[in-house]
Amino acid sequence: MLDNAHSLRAFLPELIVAGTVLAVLFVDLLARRPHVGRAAALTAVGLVAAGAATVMTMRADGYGLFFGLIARDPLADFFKLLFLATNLLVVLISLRAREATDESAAEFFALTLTTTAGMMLMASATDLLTAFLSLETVSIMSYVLAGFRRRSRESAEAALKYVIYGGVASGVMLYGMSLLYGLAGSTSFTAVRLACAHTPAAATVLLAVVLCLAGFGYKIASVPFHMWCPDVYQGAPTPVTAFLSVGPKAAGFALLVRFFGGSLPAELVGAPAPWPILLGLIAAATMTVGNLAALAQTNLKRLLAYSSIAHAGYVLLALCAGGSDGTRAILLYLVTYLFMNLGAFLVIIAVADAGIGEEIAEWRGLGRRAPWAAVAMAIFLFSLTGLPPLAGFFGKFYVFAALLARGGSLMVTLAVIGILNSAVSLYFYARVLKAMYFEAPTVDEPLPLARLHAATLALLAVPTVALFLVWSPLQRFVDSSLGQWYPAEMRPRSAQLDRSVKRSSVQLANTSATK
Amino acid sequence: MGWLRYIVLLPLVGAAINGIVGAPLERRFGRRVITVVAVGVMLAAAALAIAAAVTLAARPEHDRQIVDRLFTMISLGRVHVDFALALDPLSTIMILVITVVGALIHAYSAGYMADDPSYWRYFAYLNLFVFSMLLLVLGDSFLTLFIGWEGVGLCSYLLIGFWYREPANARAGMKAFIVNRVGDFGFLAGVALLFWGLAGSWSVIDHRYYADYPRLVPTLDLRLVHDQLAVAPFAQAFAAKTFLGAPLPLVVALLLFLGAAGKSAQLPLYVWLPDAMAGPTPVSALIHAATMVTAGVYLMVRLHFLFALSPAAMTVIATVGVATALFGAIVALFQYDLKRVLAYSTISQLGFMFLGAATGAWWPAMFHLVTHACFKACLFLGAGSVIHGTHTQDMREMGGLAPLMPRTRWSYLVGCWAIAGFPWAAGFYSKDEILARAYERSPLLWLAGAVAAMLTSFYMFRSYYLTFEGRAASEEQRHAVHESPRSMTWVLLALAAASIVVGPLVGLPELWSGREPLLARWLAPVTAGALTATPERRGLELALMFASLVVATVGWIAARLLYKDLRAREGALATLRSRLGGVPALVLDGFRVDALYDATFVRAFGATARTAAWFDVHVVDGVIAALGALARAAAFITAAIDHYLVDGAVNGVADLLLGAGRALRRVQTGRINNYVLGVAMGVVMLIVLTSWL
Amino acid sequence: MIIGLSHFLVVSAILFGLGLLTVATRRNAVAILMGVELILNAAALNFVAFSHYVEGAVTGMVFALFIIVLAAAEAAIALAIVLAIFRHFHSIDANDVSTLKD
Amino acid sequence: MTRATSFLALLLVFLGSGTAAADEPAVDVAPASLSFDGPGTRTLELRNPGGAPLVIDRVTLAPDASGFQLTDTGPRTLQSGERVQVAVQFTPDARRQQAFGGLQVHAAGQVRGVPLRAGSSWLLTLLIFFPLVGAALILFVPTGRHALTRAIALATSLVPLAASVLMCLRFDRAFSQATGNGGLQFIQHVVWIPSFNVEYFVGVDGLSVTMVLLTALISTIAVLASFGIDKQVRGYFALLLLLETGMLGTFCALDFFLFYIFWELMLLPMYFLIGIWGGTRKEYAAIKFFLYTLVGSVLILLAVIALYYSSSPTTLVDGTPARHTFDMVKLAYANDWEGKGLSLLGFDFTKVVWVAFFIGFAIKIPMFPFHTWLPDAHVEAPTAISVILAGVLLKMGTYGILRVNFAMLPLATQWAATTMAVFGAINILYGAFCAFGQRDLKKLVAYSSVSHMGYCLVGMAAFTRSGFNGAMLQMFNHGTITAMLFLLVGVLYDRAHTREIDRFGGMATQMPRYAALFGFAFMASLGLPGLSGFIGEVLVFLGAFPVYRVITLVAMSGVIVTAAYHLWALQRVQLGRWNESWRDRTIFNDLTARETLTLAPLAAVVLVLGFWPLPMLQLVDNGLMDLLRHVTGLHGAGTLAGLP
Repeated sequence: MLDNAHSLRAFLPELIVAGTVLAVLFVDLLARRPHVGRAAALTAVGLVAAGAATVMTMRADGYGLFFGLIARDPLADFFKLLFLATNLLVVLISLRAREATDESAAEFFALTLTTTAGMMLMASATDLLTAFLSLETVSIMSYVLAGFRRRSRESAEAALKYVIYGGVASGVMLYGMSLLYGLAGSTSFTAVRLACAHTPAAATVLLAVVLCLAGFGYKIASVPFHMWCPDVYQGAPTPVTAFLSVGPKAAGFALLVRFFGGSLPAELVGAPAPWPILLGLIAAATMTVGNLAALAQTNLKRLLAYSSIAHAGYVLLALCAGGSDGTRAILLYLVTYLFMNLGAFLVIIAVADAGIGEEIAEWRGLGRRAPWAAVAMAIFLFSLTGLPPLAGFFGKFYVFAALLARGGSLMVTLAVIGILNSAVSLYFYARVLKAMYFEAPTVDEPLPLARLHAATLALLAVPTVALFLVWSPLQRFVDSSLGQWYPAEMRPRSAQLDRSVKRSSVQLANTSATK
Repeated sequence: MGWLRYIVLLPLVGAAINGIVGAPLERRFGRRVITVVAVGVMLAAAALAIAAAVTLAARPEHDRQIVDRLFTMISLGRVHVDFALALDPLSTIMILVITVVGALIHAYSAGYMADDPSYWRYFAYLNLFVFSMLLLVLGDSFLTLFIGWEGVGLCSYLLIGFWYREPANARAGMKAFIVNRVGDFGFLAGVALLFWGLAGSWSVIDHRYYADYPRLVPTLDLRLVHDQLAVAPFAQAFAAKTFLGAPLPLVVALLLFLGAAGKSAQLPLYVWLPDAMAGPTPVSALIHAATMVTAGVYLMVRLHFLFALSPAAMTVIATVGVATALFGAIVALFQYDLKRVLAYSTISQLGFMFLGAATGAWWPAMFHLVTHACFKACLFLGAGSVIHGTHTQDMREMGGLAPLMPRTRWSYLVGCWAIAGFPWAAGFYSKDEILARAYERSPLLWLAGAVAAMLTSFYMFRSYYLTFEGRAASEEQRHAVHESPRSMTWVLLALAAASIVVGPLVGLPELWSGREPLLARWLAPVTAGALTATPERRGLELALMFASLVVATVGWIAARLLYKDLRAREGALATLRSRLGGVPALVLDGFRVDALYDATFVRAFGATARTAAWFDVHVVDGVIAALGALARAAAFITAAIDHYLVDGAVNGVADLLLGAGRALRRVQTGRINNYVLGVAMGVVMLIVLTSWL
Repeated sequence: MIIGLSHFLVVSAILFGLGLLTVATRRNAVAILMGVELILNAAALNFVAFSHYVEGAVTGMVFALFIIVLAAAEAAIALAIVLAIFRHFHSIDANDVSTLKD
Repeated sequence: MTRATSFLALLLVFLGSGTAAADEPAVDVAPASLSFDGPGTRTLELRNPGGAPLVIDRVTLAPDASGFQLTDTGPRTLQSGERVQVAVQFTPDARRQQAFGGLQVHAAGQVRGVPLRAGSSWLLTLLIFFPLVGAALILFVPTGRHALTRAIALATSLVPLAASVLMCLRFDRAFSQATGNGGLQFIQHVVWIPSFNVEYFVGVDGLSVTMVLLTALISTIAVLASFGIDKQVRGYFALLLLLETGMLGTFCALDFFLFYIFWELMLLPMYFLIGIWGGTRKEYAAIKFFLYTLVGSVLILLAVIALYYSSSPTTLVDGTPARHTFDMVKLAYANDWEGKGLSLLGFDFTKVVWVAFFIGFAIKIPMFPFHTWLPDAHVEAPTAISVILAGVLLKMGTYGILRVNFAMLPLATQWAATTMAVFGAINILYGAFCAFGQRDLKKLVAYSSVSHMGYCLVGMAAFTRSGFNGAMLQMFNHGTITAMLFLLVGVLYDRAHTREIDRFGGMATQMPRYAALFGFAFMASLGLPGLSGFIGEVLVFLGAFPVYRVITLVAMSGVIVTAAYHLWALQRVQLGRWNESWRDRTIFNDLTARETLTLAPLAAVVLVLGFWPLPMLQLVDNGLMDLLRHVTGLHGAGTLAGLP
């Protein structure tokens, strides 16, 4: 637990990002004509520098900063790298996206950078206060980003809905946090964990947790806090939607992992904690609503919005399974989700750049007009469905593996619901493919695809297809990231110890499952 | 003994040559090449068959066995099947009949089909048929036998529907194949049941006692099954087993008989044979008279030891046999189509053979099979040459052909003579032996048989008189018709001669020759075990022989009186009957004798014949047609169920999901207040559900 | 009757309820924002109360300060967005602003 | 610092150069793996790269490393930089050409695995992945050069055919489980994802050897039959070759993860092949096919994971210990599932997993309630794809049941045997009656496939030697016969552009050679003895009769209905008078050379196997006998004495 002065050295990555924000804004003020390329380059440099800083100062064991407000541990580092990568890709995506960068590119990049800083904080929060602050930073930045297109009504409407919904949700979360603070007398996660374990008022704990969940649920757009998602995703500029669907969602999950892993005890006084059931309910609802609503969509961005809700459901499954298996599944799933989701949105941007709208009907015959874009879209969509050998399959495989490893009838029923949902999801992804490949185009002349878009598409499509070649180093890195957070389970893998731990956690899960 | 296979392979080679390169050959070198190949192959096969018979005869009685193993088809521990050919006295007779009669019929068809466009295709099918029939007869295991068995079914389908442009012919072919398939279902079920029974019984008796027995394993090999069932305790064990309550041998025997009935057109699976007349006449001669239809009888004689195990089955088969004989004869009475008369006659004669086999008279059944092959082939070919000349099959349009086609007439007459059972002709001896055996079994059987015999001679001579005697139906027919070419008629004469000579040569009864008939001695080793005790009652035999002679003559005289010069009276009778219905008609009708006949004998005959014919067309055929229609209806219903019910259910689930999707869409009203309300409701719902679960 | 912790909790609960009510019922965008502020203040009140009665230290109060700061920031952004809405829809009535729906 | 290096390792690997991340202080082993061509000894060098002295507890062979011997195993401490030699000796036993094993170096609390390989064969890997090479090549062909694309596709598909024929010739018929390697030959066994115990494990035994040959043969013929495709030719052939890889991979894969990936890999190309090049309702048929099979395969995925997590700990092929395993051979023969007494969702674990697998595979067969996708998929798919769909994909279902349900869960299989037989009989009769009532010729053939696959189910459910062999033979024979049927329907469709049976009539007059082959194929399909269709059926009857007498009788009665609908169709298409409505509009030329080339090999195979099925039986018999002994013998369910 370092004091403020010493913490600064470990806080370097966040500082670099903040510095870049200022630099981008400052350079934009000085320059006579706004030059997108220069702002983007500066942002990219800042991001890479932050990444390098994170890697340099990486340590196997985790330690608290600023008197325990945030923690610098492998889990946080993993998420930081994920966010920096996401931001870098969004910068690449929005270079040619006229709707985002034609008027004020610098502000756009500055806003994304600030959001990334907020997300990095979210991932390392070990205190209710930092959780709230970082969540709010990310939310406020995304409100502005959502409304970035000045001249479009939808963007303004999206921003309004987002700001109101976000405000209410974070207000409710805050109220929940205040109750937790009341119970624990301190805002740090570990204190809350101890207090909840011993307080007899199990009902208030449940109420407080559900209220907090309103805030986290809104961030990852899980049912019942998802109502804002389709409208905002449709209204906001596509690069922003892409960023929202990956960045803040992953940050939300980071916070949830910390909150459910770190701050909530597995055992309440007397009865076992109802968290698996709570999360199970939310997960099942999110998947089912996300998939079913997507079946009837005709607008592509709205369809991908519901698809991202459904994917939040799958990750929630892993959270529900908990333990090292569950968290490993979450981390791996988010990596694969990053590539395929950004890829899908990029195709929309690239095609919009060439004049095609967002309605599925307008995409008819794309297979012939823009073969490479269509092939890329096919790869991303099949990966989102979870078909091997694409990356999405591996993500889902680990989620279901985590569930079945935990065992217990609740987990297995959730696995069955999840597996059937991923089968149903094929239908609406295939509708896009049907339009692209099986239906004849209205006007049959080839579609120009910007070389930058093509390059970025390749950059995203290759990992989606070939991730399994590189899978064991990735998984080894993820396992090492879990080391600090779940010390008991992740000691170096000797068979005997693992089995004993496994047995104990299974008992634990079984008792809690068979409530 | 590797040369046995060539008897079988020669027709296959012939079929292959004609089948594959037949058309170009015919175009370049003309039809002679096709005939040379087809008939040549048959002659070679006949020569080899005779050679085989001779070598077999030269061997001592107990060792009359030539086995030729080509290759192993299946070897899965117990299920070991070799593609092997085995020659023993029984199959020698069959291959002689097939190859010799077959060769003659091939020669005949060369003339008969001379002007047919797809000449090569006909001979390819014919050769293929002979190959399959030989395989059936020589096959050593149930499987090889079954390959031949279905092969002949296929060839009869192809040949019946030879002139497939005419849909009726094609439908007749299909009907034949499907009815055969019903029989084959019986055959397969019988074999499977036998195989299971054998396996079961082996595990029952203790092997120590029979340790030295060669191959103590259930087998599909015919001769091995025979050797195993010869072991008394094993046979009892086998007989003791039951299947769904019924004793196993009975069920196996009846199932195998169902197969035989399908192939040999016994009740109730006979319906395809009359329609099979749609094919060319030589085909009917070869397939539906001489060889294929006798396969059922061959099967029964081959497995006599199995049928002998269940007396109940034997009685059932006997009754079915005699019933078919009677039924065939009755229906044949009133047919006007020459070939259908012969078809029903075949069904009836086959009834006789099954009667013989079922009463334990194995060698008489084979004897009748051989004689029947000769005279029925002769009759069919005679009919063929008549049709070839008059271009019609309806007897009413014939008459007085005797002077115009002398050679056909005499051969046809000899054929009728033989089938009716007059002395010195083949039919008399074989039929008489069967009736004698039947009498021993039960007089009732003999009586039915005798009546059938009488009807046989009646309808045969009726067909003779209608076609050959009396005045010619029309003037221009008198001039147009001329005798068939010599290439066809010498075959007729040969067959006529055979149907006279074969009888006494092979089966002269002991009564006259003092020695056991040649065929009995020849078949003794094969059927040694079966019950063929023939009590020495010389008096009874003579009486029975005289009775069958009387029966034959009565039938002949009746036919002669009625149909000798029918033309003269036919017209008068018809007009009278049509104009007057009441009593004065009797007075006017001066021909008291005819009227008497007409009133009693003929009308009674006519009525039964007509009802039988009607019954046959509407009821039995109707039932089969109904079955077909029922099957198609069932198929249509199942297809509908499949489309609407099963597929519908699945699509129902899909629509349900899509509906839920649309419903969820409407929840997104777009108004912020609803969304925020969602947050509050969500929190409440979560708390309630979590604490409730 | 001395003012105890429960009184504060009751007041903040009422405030929280009212905030939710205003947000759910009012049609005017600015009014909804006021509702949001109400909810935030309820939470801040809770924090201050707990800080005094339960912990005796200042963490709760610091938390309340941060809440006030962020409420201000959020209000600024929200009003700017409402301004933009007015420019496009010429009305700030929540029901008019509902073009994006299914 | 080590976490940083592992991230850098990931980054490097990500950018293309792969290095194994090194953990804390560990022993350094050179070379990384030992492979032997024949008998002999190889030495392994252990080095201590770290600063501190390293204690090596012991160096042992992994438990199931057969055929390898290790001389020196005593504990010793290595000073920093010191190196020591370990000699490993390999003496192959008589029959086994291949031996796999692992060396375990127990040092500093960690176990380091060193794979030992002898005679691992590259044949299967070449066979499976060569079509991918072709597919890649095709993508670079300039547009419009259709002839070149077709040539490449044909050449590419000939290589797996040649390889599979070579494999069948060199397949050791007497090789069974007793002789080692779990009865598998041509094995390639390498660790793929160590952290999740996933291995690249391909091999062939009695069950799959004929299926690989069938797939290679049918694929080549399908490529040949697709020369008529003129729309987006490159995409078509690339997808077709990708499909071939998926099929070959599924039959050869022996690691469940790998098996599942190949199993799903087939769905993608099939969806596009039906969807883009299909008939009028192609979208509906494509998505219906995809959804049906996907629901089935996700059930299989759940069952696979459930099996994985309850499998007992073993070692990977390179000796590293593994808590669970995906290795199908170990799951089948090294795990006593019934003994574990687990429960899932309240029911007996083995039964739930068995049913999940069975439904997944039954959809593929297709079995009665799950079959409605087949007619639509066939009617809308282009001819060549129908050939592959019926020729090979249907066999995946039965193969999966044999390889997974039967091998891994014997007691559950015995529990469900009767139901399987009943469904088999239903399939036979229901399929036959449906076929009888069809007006579309292709749908008729599709339903005939449903009926014929019913025989496989009955044969398998009988647990007798001839029942199993009959089912296996029926799978191969049905593959070749339906391929011919669909090609023939395709020939008719190319000329008449309709499949309505009533529109045809008297085709034999117009196309005699076509009629001859059409008759031949229909006779083979209705099970005429002397042609291969019959052998499978009669073996199933002989095998199944002693066990399920009534069900087999019902199945046998199917023979009549089968004959009826075949002849009825033959009659309405080929025989009778020539349908005048075609008089002026279409010319029906007889079979072209290419069409005859696709049909002739199949006809030859059908004829030869009809009279001489011994070679096929010898290929499969040993593998099936092992499976039979495993299914019936293991738990004393009473060896079904006295039965064929």
